[in-house]
Amino acid sequence: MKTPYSAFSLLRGAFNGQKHWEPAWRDPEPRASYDVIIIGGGGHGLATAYYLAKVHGIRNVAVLEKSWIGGGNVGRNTTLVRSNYRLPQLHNFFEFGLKLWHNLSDDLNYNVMFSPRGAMFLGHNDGDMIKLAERGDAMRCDGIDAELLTPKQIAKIEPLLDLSRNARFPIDGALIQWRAGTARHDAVAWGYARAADALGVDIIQKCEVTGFVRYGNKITGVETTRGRILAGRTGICVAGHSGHVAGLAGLELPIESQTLQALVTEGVKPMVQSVVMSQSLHFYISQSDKGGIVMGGDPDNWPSYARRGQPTIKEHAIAQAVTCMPALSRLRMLRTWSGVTDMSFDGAPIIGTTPIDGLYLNAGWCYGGFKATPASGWTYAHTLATGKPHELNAPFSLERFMTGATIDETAVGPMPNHR
Amino acid sequence: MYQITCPHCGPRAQTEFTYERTTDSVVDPAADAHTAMQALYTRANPMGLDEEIWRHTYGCRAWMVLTRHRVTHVIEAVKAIGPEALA
Amino acid sequence: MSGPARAPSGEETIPFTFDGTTYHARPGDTLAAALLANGVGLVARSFKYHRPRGIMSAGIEEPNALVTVGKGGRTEPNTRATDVFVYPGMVAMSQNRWPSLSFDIASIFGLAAPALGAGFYYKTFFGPAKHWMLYEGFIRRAAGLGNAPTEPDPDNFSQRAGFCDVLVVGSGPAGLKAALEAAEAGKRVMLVEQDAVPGGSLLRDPDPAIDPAAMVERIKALGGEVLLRTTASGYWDHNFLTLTQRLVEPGAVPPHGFAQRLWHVRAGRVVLATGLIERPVPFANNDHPGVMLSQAVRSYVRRWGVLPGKRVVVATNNDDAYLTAQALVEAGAEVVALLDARASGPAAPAGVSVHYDARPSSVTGRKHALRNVTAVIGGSEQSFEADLIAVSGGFVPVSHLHMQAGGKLVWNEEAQAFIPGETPQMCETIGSALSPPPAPAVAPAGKAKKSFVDFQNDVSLADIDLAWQEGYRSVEHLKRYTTLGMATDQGKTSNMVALSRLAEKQGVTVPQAGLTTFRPPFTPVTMGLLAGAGARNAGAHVRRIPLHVLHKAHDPIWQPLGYWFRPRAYPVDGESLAQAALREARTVRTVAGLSDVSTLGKFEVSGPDAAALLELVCATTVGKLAVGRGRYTFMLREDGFVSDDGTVWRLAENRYLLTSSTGGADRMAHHISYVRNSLRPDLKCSVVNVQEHYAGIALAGPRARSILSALIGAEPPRHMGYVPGVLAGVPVHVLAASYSGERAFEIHVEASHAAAVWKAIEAATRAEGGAPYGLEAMELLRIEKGHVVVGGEVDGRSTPQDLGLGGMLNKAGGFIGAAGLTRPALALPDRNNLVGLVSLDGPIPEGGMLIQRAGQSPQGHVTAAARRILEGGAIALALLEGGHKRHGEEMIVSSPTRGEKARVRVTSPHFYDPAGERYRD
Amino acid sequence: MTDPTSITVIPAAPLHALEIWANPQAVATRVQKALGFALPVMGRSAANGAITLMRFEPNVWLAEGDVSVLADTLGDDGALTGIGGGVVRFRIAGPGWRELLLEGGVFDTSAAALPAGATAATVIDHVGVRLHVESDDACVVYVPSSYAQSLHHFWDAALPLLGA
Repeated sequence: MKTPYSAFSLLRGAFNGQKHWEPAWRDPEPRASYDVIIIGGGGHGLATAYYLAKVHGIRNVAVLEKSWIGGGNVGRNTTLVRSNYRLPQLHNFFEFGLKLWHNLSDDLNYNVMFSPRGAMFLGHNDGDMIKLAERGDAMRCDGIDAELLTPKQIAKIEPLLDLSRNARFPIDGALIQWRAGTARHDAVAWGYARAADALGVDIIQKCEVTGFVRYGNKITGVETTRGRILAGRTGICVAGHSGHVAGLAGLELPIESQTLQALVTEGVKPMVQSVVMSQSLHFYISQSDKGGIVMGGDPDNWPSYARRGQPTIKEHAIAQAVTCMPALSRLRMLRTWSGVTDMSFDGAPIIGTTPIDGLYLNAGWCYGGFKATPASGWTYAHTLATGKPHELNAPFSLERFMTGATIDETAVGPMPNHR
Repeated sequence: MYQITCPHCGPRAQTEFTYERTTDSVVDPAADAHTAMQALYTRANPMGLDEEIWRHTYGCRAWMVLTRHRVTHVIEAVKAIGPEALA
Repeated sequence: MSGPARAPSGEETIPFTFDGTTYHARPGDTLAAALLANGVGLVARSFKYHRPRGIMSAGIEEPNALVTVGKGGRTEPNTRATDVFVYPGMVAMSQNRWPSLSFDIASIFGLAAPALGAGFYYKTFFGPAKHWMLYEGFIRRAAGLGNAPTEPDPDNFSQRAGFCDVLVVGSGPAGLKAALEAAEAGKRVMLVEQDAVPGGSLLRDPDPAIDPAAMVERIKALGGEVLLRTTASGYWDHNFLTLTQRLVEPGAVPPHGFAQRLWHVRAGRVVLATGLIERPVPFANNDHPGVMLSQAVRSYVRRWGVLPGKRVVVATNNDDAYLTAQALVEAGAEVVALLDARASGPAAPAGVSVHYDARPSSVTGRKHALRNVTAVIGGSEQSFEADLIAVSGGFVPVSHLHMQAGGKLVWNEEAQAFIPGETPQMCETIGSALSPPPAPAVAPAGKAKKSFVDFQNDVSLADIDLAWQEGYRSVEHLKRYTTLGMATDQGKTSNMVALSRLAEKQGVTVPQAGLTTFRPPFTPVTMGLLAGAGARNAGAHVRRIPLHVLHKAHDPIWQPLGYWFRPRAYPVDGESLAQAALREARTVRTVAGLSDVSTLGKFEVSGPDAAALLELVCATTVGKLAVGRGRYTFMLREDGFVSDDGTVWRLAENRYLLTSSTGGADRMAHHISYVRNSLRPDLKCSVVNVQEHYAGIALAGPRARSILSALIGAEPPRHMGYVPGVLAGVPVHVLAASYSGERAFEIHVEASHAAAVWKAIEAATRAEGGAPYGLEAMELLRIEKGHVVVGGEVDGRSTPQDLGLGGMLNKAGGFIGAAGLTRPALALPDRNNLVGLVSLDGPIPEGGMLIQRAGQSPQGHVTAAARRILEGGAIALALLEGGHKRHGEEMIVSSPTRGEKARVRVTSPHFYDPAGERYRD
Repeated sequence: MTDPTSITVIPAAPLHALEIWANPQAVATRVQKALGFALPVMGRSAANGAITLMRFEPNVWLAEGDVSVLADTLGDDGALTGIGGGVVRFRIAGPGWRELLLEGGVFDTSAAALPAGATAATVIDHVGVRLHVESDDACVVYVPSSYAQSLHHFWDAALPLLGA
């Protein structure tokens, strides 16, 4: 057993130079076969492995990661966690996840620093406010917390927002979800990895899948840069690169890969308490524990796998944020990063079976994958363990696009670049 | 920010352009329903070259097809596709 | 250091303050130079342990000396003292300390350091998330550096496009030469330099054969652009670079109102002459004030005439530091020892004792300077009394822009450094960045725990070792686990030191251990600068309607609609919005009203194939319209859902006018262009967006016909008819279409002539007892009539059948969206259908959920709520599961967020004149 | 001191979009006959005393002035559509006009890229605009009416910056 993490153990380390800590996860050689192979050592893949082992008792599991774990979108996002969606399929799914978030640190014995500091959508006119009320009412009727705020109430939480009436986009109110917040993104990947590893899951880094082993219409394993590995069931879990990996199995998906950029400023003393998002403007900001203002905006809405964004897209998001919070003006952008996102054709994820036996798909997270990590892992583990979707991910099937049962939160239709 | 060589205006900043979709997702209005939905809801989405429809929206407003690499962002070819291309 | 570190020259004419004390600087001083000159060695506190920190470098790589500069809305926290030039009245403050810089309570964190190693926070603070938030509150207050300003920024920021054949980054000897050669070859040249004066390394090591100022003049004379105080901070695709230019120093008041400029430059070729950054040396307490980089010491001595120490130890693994020893000696300092880690070195300055195989192992210090340096020489320790140690651990080429451009790095074993290699862009690196001086790897001699690598984030060699021990072995894991390289200097001085340690741990070479990537920006960039003019308007200009001034005279309540602002209501006599809207709507129902509908999408489609194009875009028939007739129409997306609606009119044999919603106008323009040019380039037609060409005025009400008849001197068209006419002497299109449910007309007129037409109609309408009405009244009218609106009932998730429009679909098909509409889920009986709601008690909360009983998951929602205009009583439009078949059912509208509720009966959505008798002929 | 750079709103003039969808050669010949000058190529303008044609699009010319002579030249091969009500024309004149148009822009306004007689459509501070270089000393900018006032403010604020 690994040394459990605790304050006591840390103190003990103060006297031994912290020499008693083992590696957080092993570095095993791949075996010839597993019950389940998960392609992709990101947050979702590691969470899936953890819940397979913990909930379903399936421990003969490998997570194959082409590079280093947590290096994909779980390590390059803006760390927001919330369940404040309008459509029931989405808010029910994310709410299930939010409940898992609230105890995740204890469950994993790894502090993922989930901090329910509240996430608010600003409304800038009466029309926005009605839409926010509609969203909040839909959530509340389904038992999810949501509260409308007046500008005065907003001022108490975020005094640096421009709440003047003559602002270009005056702030008329907000819908806040108090139980939403932020978490430490890397810790989520590492915490799941450490916990899954402790349950016997093999986490195999620097192992890139280059093809599938196929018998008729069944996938029975994968070809990798470290050799052939067979599996009873194989789950793709590589959001951002789903089109590419599914393509190796001959699947074409309702997905286009786009770049989503984010940035953080130099650290300053606390100035933003919650997560602030805007309904009409497209930015979101929060402040990290180190003091940096973390923000993002719209994706670069054309296809790319490059993890390299365009400056003017970022500048536009910054203009929107500075307009709403003028005190950001003299802060400095310190670091930028980009993720490759799976833009699905209704904006909702895909978790479920595929037309190919033995092959499962977890994809299409658009820019909302981080917050979904526990729920995605939980439901995908259920699907991989039982061969059938969990009731929460049943609506998110791959077939829905052809049948028309799309889950279109933003209601702009099939073109991700119009979203 | 890319530099896109518009077939009509020459090299221009990407800001003037909008991306529409890939050529493999063009829905022929005359196609049967199944073919049309297949076109609309699947993309090759390769980690390499693909053909994309762009428009010089804030320039000459014309439409064109870019052959562009999804990783290097190199634009290998641009060709006009509007009525002017039929002339 | 005690007392001033440079002899007064009479030039100390620039007063500035640091932590409230007034000092004087010389022209050309950086804040760091001026502080050192004034004997201020303690400048800052570190991020985590609040350790005392001084000035380590003389450039942008400075990890320690961060201060807050400026006042009010111009306050710039985290400004590097080495990268701000003193100006008269400059106000600088230290940060991240309380109550004062010299006595900082939080420095007790240093005592707890043994328990607070890398990633300690992942291992503790368990319990529910709320508990973590409590601990987190303390951490957040202790973290952060400076304070953000709380006042708005009074200054503007410019953004400007730049174009050149050759962009040279860096004005050291190599950059100057490259820029001048390109300019002489007739190229369009831009030369950028982050310093305030050109010269780069020449400012530290002058070369009598090179005169930077003269070269700059020559480049300018040849038409070149030379930008000082300008940093190439981002290198993007297709040779696009972002440059950040300081028009005034941080915190200073700009004479023209602009503090900085962001250049968006497209360069034919980029020449990177970005030079080297010196590597610090890890040893115990190597973060103390009085530990400085060797070249920085030389810069202060030579460029600024400042002697940062009087008794100096020089520690090096290369030849360059011998020049520092020389400079120190020349300036009158005593070099008590030159510690060379190698077995031999070049000739040392006279009187300086050189120790080979010598490495510093620890220092002790006072607040502003050192006291003592201990070194391991050969196998034994030796101490030196010294107030300064100048260290050089070798050099790191500045390859950030090269890497941002997608370039590769090549390992240079001799210099223990990565050197720019191939690049996919039109870009090359020249100068010293290509040939750093040889500097062998040296094993650190001091205790790992106090040997800092990332100074600002307090990451020591021991932290790197712990991360390794715990399995965070990829360089990215290491970086993220320890926070190494994540501070405001982005690891400029720490990266290579850490990488060497990682390689040593792994037992591999440095290039095998890996390398993290550099992403923009090279140095931090002011957010207001990135926002540019958009800081004031979110990058979204207000769009003005053509009759803005006329409406403004009525002092209406304005309503934003996209970027437009339209009158929402015209209150009189202190009316509220609701009162005004109800009065206006009643006026329309009983007399007549006029309203501005200029923002509607409008397209003129002409040519022999105009109808064919419109029958693709519209889901209704179009081609059957006679000249002078129009019809309601709607458009689908390719997936079969309704995207927009409007009217289409046949103005002439081969000319149509199509209108669409305001909110969807830009989207519709793009869509029609796609259909016409990309899908059907063969069609013989022209589509012109005339949204702004025509102002539109709606005239509605029982008296609308007679009012208009008098104004145009002719019989207005019957319902859904079109006639051209002349009104107030201006040619107009008169369309008979009713949105309100009354007899109504739209008058479209060239926008530049619209004022006369509006005035004439308003006068005639008022004469009849009518009045202008705004969007709110329009909303009341259309809800009562049961007309759908884009963004309301047309929510992007509804089919024509859902909205009761199925009967109007073009039976022949062939329109965009016909295929999508055939999918099974679009025909399910339990889809959300448009219904009306009549309240059985109070007002119906708009946006509220439709449920049958409390605790039930919603079955629908209210899209728009209103009241019967003449009769009173709350009504609403809603989308309800299977709603077409549920008329008569009683339900509850619940809005928990507003604490509102209403009992309602489901009805047809057409509350008013369902047969259309009020406007049909 | 040189003359300052100035920004002036020019009174509205008739503006039409002239689009040709078929038989471009034949139409071009007919138009040339009617106007006395050839249809300008992409990026250029041509004029007589009564009308200026500017080409911003492959199949569409912006016609400024009296288009009555063109009506009979198009037949079923093209059409004229009025658009003048939606456009405000600014004349930016003086030594700094090229520099001013780089503010918030993405297009190279140097004399080499945009000589007298040239036309170009581009974006300035998020607004789609069309440029027509009248002479080395002045450029006319065609701005959508709804954005005209905002862009005017933007330029006014940037004027003191010229040369800085």
